[in-house]
Amino acid sequence: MNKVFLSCAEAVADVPDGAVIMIGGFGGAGGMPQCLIQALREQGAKNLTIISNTGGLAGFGALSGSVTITHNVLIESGQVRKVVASFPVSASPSRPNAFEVLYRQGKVELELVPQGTLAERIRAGGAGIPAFYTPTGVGTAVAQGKETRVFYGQECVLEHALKADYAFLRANRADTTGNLAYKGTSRNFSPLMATAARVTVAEVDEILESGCIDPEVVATPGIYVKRLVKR
Amino acid sequence: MNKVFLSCAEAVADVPDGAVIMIGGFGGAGGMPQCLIQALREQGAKNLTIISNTGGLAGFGALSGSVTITHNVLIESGQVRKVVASFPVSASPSRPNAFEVLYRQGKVELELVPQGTLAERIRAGGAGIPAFYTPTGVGTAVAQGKETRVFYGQECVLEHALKADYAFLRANRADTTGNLAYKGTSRNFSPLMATAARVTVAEVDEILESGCIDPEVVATPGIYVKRLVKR
Amino acid sequence: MPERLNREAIAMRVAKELPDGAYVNLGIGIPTLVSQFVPEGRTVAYHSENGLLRYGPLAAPGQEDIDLINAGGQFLLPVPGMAFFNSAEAFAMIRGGHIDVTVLGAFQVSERGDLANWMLSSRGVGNIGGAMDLAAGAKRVIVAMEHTDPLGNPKIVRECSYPLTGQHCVSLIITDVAVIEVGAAGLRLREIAPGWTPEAIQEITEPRLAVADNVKEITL
Amino acid sequence: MPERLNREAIAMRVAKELPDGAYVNLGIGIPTLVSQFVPEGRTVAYHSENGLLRYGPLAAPGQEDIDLINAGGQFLLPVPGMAFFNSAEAFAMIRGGHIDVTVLGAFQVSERGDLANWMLSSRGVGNIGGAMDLAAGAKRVIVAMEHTDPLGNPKIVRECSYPLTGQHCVSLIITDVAVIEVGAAGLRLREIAPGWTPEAIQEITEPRLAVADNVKEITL
Repeated sequence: MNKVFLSCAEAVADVPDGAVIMIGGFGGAGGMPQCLIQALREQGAKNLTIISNTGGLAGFGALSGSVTITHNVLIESGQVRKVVASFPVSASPSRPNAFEVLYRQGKVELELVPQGTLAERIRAGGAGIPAFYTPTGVGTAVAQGKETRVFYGQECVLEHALKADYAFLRANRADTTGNLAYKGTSRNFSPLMATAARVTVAEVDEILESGCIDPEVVATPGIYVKRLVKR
Repeated sequence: MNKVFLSCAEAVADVPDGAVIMIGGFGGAGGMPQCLIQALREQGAKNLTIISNTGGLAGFGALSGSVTITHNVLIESGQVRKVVASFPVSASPSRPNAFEVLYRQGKVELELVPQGTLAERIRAGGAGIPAFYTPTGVGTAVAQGKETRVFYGQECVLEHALKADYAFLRANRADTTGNLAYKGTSRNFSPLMATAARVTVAEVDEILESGCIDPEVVATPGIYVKRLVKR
Repeated sequence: MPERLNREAIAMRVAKELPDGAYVNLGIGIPTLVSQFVPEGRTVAYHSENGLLRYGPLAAPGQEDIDLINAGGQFLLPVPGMAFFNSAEAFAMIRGGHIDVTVLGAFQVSERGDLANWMLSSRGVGNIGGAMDLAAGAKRVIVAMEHTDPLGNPKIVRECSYPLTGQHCVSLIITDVAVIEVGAAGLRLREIAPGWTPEAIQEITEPRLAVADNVKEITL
Repeated sequence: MPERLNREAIAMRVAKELPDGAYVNLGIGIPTLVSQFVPEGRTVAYHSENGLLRYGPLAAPGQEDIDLINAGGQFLLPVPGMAFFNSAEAFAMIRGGHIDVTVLGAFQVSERGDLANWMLSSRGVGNIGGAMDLAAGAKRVIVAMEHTDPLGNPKIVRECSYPLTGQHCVSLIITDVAVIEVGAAGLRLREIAPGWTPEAIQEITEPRLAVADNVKEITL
């Protein structure tokens, strides 16, 4: 059961038009699967749904002088039909990202989700929990049209699990069984997305022999990872 | 904000009669807060509700010749009114544990919960999720009287969060900010229970200076831990 | 009556059902024996619901570590590629459909694949442990058991009389005399132990068994 | 008109609200400035919703590490006692009521403590990020903002006209001219900036302010 792919191109080759893809990372360079995204841009699949914390930002958390490739490039190229995110647009209205421009033109849809609800819905998708109640968002636009219910005196809204065809992640290192370890704040959504996709693809700095990651540090056990590629 | 207590007796001194207490560990020696349990037995609080994987077993996962103190001793001493567990009785009917004996006498109540539902209900309690749907247990005794609902063609049962007044855990090591690290399979329920109790008390092998646990290995961040005691 | 397979032989037959690369959870009893019989050339990763993925063989006396046990409380040896996690994560793997196969013991299995394995009605109280989660969540549930109970009563029944662990969850039943598939149309006898006939197996089975065209002898 | 406090001064006043040992999440903008003004002798642990508990000051140019940022995308320095975790865990801390105080910016706050801080209606699309979770989950929500918008309109209003972040969630409003408590009976003016009168503050505040008996000057 070899999980190691030799190139990002090979690892994303079978992504079909219409696929639902989770993309890890918080927004900036840390945790962003830049090589897989670039490969998917070149591969050209269309009508994609992207589930990610942001709608694709260019300069978030960027080192000065560096360029981070994010799903922004997939939106620019017109490959994306729908975005599910908590932070879809740039912080500054005067510098709209590709998502905002296309959204205003009606060329891309948005499902806006509070960040904690987004994380929990992805976790639920991976954990076989079809739906849960949360107090987040009650009385706001994100609860419109959703079922609400009072528990212990607190009004809550019913939220449903999110799943995907693919998850693209960046981790710090992997072993050949697919175990992943992350670094610092670059963990964020990736371990959750790894559980919620049919095919999880991890772009990593190093692929080590089985047993070279401390079993206490593994944040994504190999059961969730189908493909590994060294960036 | 000193979290370090000098003795288990001091760390459990304020447990009132009627308290709801989560007890970590899977059943045997690993992860079982043996010193805190012993201290609670001596402290004498009554009418307790114990939430734990088992109903208190004596010899589970025991090294030959060793004795493991479990909440079995609190049940024997009549301090427990109710047990919430997935594995309440001994594997062998011919050697009933204290729980089974008292249960047959009507002296202790049982809420029997599938193990994964127990873990998820405790996690939900700590994560502010009041209730969730799960396919586990549908059509069985544990779903009786509970609301069910079909999601994506699969019947699911609504389960509610569990919370507690205290959580008693054993971890491998702590730092003075309350960060905890566990060893191997002794992690199990403890990181979940740490999040779901008003007062979490950890019995640890070592208390280190802040910064002496790799931040990637911390499985219970210090925000969840109120009291530390070296065993 | 012809001979029945012993527990090890049942486990050997089960082991052939585990595909290369599968993630597998083994229940207590006969299922625990399965890991030692996996055919050469196949790598199977074992999951234990107390928070462990991949583990080695049982530890011999003197090698035990209280921090490395399986869900049955047995001491294990470490193995490269292990990962540890908490119980919520362990059951997320099960409930989320990430476990390819679970092998469970049973008191009874119904013709619709209902499973009863957590409580003998006579005891009045029992242990569920992870069985209901495994029954509901694993992609494939294989039951490994004796074909009849100690009194000779069928354990494969029309309706379970013992409390259920899960509904319509069992895919395959491997006993000491037969391999039986559970399908939408009911039970189908696929393999029989040496010396047994389909008729003899039907006699100790409550629901009607359809006999597969290519029914064959169990080989190990 | 008398002078207003600058952003740093607002942050200094907010800092006095953070008790020793508190776990605190700071939003983007003025709230981010709060950490540098915590009174001596108090230890506050900061939480960042991208998966971090406890962090040091901002990293200077040349010290940046892409794997150590806050939720605003700023680079941080490490500090002893840090812990890293995933986003579900980060929000379990928030939603589960483990964060003692969050300090957030706002476009508007209503007299019932409704908060609007995620979208200017004119833009038509906006970022929620972690704000709704913090509004619903933190034990105490403090708003730090200018008292009026750039056009001089009150930001403390009877009903928010901008889309809501949360209902009845704000406990305390700290602006460049006042400290105002949100209670069941409405808003209560507790402190005023030097040179200001309760009347002058009422004039730039839409709902009626009750004036505390012991109303006093803001000190930093």
